[in-house]
Amino acid sequence: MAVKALHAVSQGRNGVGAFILQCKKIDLHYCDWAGSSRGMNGFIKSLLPKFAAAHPQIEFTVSPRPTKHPVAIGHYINGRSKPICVRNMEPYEILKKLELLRDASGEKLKKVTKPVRSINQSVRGIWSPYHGNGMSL
Amino acid sequence: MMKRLRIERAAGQLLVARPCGPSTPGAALRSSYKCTTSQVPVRHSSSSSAAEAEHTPLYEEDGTDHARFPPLEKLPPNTSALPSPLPSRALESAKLSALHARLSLSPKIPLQTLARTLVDASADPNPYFNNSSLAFLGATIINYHASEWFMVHYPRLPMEVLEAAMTGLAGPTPLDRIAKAWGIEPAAAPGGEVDPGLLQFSLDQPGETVRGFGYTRTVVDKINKNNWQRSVAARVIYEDNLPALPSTTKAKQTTPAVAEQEEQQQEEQQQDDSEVDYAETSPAAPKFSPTSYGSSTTRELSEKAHANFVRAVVGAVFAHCGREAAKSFVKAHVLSRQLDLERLFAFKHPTLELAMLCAREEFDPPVARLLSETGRLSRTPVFVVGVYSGNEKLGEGAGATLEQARLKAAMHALKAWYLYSPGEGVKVPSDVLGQEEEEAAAAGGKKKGGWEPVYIDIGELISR
Amino acid sequence: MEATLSRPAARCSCLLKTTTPSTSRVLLLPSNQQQTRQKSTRARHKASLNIPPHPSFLSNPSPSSSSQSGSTTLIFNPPSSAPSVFQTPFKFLPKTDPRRRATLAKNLFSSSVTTNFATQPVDVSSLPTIFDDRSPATTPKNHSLTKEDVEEMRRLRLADPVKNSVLSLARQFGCSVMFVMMCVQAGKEHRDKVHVEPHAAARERWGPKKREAKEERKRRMEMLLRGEI
Amino acid sequence: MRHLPRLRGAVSASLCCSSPTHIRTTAVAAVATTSSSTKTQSLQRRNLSTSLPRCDAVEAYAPPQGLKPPPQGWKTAVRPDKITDPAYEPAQDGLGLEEVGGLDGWWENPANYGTGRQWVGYGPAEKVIDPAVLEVAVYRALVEAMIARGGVKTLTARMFAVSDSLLGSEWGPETLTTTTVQTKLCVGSNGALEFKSTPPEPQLEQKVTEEVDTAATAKQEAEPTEGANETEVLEEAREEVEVKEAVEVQEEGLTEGPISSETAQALLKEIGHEWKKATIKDYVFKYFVAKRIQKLTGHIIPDGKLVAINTAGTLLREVVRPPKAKKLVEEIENKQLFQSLPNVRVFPRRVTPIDKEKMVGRWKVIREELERRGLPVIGTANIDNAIEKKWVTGAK
Repeated sequence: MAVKALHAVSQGRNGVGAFILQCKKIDLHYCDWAGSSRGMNGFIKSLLPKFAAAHPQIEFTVSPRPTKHPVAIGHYINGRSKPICVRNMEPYEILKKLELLRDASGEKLKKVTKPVRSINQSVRGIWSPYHGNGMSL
Repeated sequence: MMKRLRIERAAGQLLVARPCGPSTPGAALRSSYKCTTSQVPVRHSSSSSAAEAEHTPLYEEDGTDHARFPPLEKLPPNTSALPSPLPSRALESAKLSALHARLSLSPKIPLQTLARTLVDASADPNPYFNNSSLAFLGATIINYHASEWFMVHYPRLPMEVLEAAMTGLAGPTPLDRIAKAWGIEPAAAPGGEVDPGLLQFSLDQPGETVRGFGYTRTVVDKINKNNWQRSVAARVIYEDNLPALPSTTKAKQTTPAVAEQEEQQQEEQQQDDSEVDYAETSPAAPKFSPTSYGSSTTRELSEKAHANFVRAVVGAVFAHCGREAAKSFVKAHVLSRQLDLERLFAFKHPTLELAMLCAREEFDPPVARLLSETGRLSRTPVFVVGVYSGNEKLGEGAGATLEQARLKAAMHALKAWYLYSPGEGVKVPSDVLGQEEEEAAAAGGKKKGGWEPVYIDIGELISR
Repeated sequence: MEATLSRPAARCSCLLKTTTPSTSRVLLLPSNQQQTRQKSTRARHKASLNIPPHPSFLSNPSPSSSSQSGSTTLIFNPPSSAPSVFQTPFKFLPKTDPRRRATLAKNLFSSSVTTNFATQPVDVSSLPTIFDDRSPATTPKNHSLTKEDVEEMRRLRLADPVKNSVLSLARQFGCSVMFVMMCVQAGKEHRDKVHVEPHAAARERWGPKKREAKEERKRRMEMLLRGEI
Repeated sequence: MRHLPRLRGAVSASLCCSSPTHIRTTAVAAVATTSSSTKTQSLQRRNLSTSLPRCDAVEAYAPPQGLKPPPQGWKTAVRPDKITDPAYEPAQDGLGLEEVGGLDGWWENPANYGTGRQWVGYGPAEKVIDPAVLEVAVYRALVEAMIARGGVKTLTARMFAVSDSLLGSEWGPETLTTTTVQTKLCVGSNGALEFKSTPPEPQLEQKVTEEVDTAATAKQEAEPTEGANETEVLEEAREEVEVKEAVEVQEEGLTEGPISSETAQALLKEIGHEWKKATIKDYVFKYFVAKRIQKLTGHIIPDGKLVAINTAGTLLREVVRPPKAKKLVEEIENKQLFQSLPNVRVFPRRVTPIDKEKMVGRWKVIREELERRGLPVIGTANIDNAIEKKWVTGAK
């Protein structure tokens, strides 16, 4: 056999073909007693049903954590998690935080200087000094 | 590689639960689990979830203080002795429901089926509760679509490269990565009390994988016995048609019949035995021990379980939503991934091979010509060499020596030959599969442009 | 050159290589002699960086169309990059391919082609070839060798492998070296004596540097064939 | 200046149930002296204050019924060398010795506090939640209030005379409820509540009279006789028995709790819905009804809401309202907030690490391994945290 094969694994590109939301789970913890959880309790009662219905792809767990501040923890597909303490926040502030958790990719925060990245080959190829119609200056 | 699918029959066969309910409560249980108490939770397969067992008010005893921490889930006693969660628990799992939505699965696919796809054969050997049959179906569909895509879009790919491309796109490793990208979490140890939304596989036992249905060619035994060498094409025909199946053990293998001439016989055979054949993997697999955690064996088992889950999901989509849905699912999740085919080639004598190619195709013999050069006498020269056949440049390469540049140019020309593609818009056979049926249904309607024969190459170069 | 050396990083690199007399001399330069970009020189630099666009963008459309103002023209400006393997050469296209049928192809692939950096199309045959005596393209061909000829070739080779080398047999029978190598095979002793032993003896004499270089070269060749470099 | 005697008085009052008599008298004496020293000031204050002076209150204090002082007196054991009994053998250690006397468990024993300790609420301790029973209770309260207002002239005087006792009684026997409820109420011409048949049945009149009488007599019997604490020990014991009986009588009345849900539903069919439209305007009437409802069901209607209630229907709605959830989980459960959302899971309690292990199936493995090693599955089995440290350092 003249040609031997090398092995490579295909690379996934989220959004090409199918899009998977990176936030897979959000834990909501509250306390029945403490005042810092008042906004969280209100959020769970008033806003969470609508938010959860709008995001069926996120798993929500609501569990009490007595004598602790309320927390919203986002779990991501890359295995990381992002906890946000929401003590003394109003329900709509907590909604903003949950939207932040939903939109996050789970990666560590870093400055994005080039917002578009691609693994596709450039249409015109990589510039080479030995090709093309050069021009004399 | 392209095996003809006859899935209509297979799907019914695969998804069918047992026709009547389990005869005895213990029959559904794994025999190795000895449940001495009379309160044994009865398992029914997902299709008969209506006849759900009455839960006794007793909860499962798990060594914790139930007075202080009442159990979060009211499980019947001895649930953890079950190899996998009860199908009825699938409806309560938030994880499973979120997964269902994340994959944008049709509501036609019930959560019980999705829960079943998450149970690997190594966790639950009972084929009525594990995903082995669905995984087999899904593997067939994935491999079919991947191979048809490659064969139509790159008709000149050599067999070896095609196999490597298939493995790179639809093999266990890419499928494992797909499963991870779906956010699948594995359960630490499988059992009845585990959340049904977790992937359950065991590191203790390898489990069984469905390798084929029904008929087995007699020649296979001979081949295996004499240990004859086989080409890739022969491997595709005589062994499994899934080059990407993770099992590499050379134990007893049953193979499907694929040859066209055998079809009649095969159909007759399949009507006779609807029983599933299992390939026994080697029983001498290393027993899992805490020290072996994270070893290559466990990683391989994990990869296999993840890949089988993805295949089972495809199988489930096919079984519940049909061919078109399964095709678009495979297209969206498997075929949309990027694989650089250019990097799959490794040559031995590219110049020789190119000369033979030109001789076979009756082109002018290839001539290497220097196109440009710089720094011939310096430490870092660069030569740009083109390979010409007649007046046409076949390939081009730049190298530090003339020899290197010539080899690269020849390799470039060969890759350009092998990676010929008729274009993105070309139809694959499954594209017109549905169309033909539609046209047949609406007889007399205007034709929408049927099947155009695709380009088929005469084959790759064979040299010494 | 001086401008580059005046950069801080370059100065650091110079500090590292203080043993070289030339660079140490650079270090001794008084600071007022180092070029720094000032307002006075800015205009000069700006003027030199102000490069006009590529002539292909400025090329006038054909005179007939130029009379009609606002007509569109096609700018052909091939990428200054190595060609991709996914661009199939015209010859490799199968007969049924619509790209082959396009009339454009005829014009593109005439006897004269445009090579890199060439402003005018050049004749292919004028390009220098890289000679390879093993290549069947350059060796004389005799396709009328009979079975007896092949037998004779084998006999000669076995009789005196030193005198009847592959090259001499190819010249004698008027066929390619490749063909001779495919037909005949010298005895094992000869192979060992001519190819293996002297090479092994030579390898024995290699020092560590040479050995490393040879291994490196072999590795590089493997990488090349895998398309990695 | 006033704070001091008050404080001391309060302290002595709280202590008096447990302090011996002679201590109390000294305390009172001390208070008396203190107050006498500042007599002029207290007199000035007396003119301003409506309450009794503190010293008088302390002197007027009487301990509640059946209150027992803690056992008194200390006995000193005979020294071992002075024991003449030849069979006496001194103990070597305290292990086998029996404990005699002491106040162990005395304070915790409720029998030592008498009836004064037992708090009897105005309404039932647990609120009635069943809506059918609540509706019957409201209806009954309305009927009783109508009777009390003068629906039956002869009864009115008696009703108000023994209104205290009526309010003190609860559901009574079931027949009373049945007969009361069978009195039909309807909306009058002016929209007010009226009896359907203007003179209610004489049966009812008789029945209610009887019940009111029995309730009144029971109340009077239950009232404790004065001067119990001054009698001698034997009398005290006898009275204790009496008090207990009285408490039992009261408790029997209490145990005649609300009617069963089935009976209430059967009664509701007879009642109908017409009465709910009737308007209630009279404040006294509303107040009476509210008190009666509180007595029957334990639901307190605040005054602010009572003012706003104008019809029988709104009154009923105010009473028949599910109790406010104490926990968020209960509220979620009651309102079924996440019933249709399969991707939400609500846990009723804190999710412990063991729960998390159970969800991923690791707990059974952990448990098995712990049991195999003979280690406790939960808890530490009184093993110190730093047992390994002890092993390493060799410390005891």
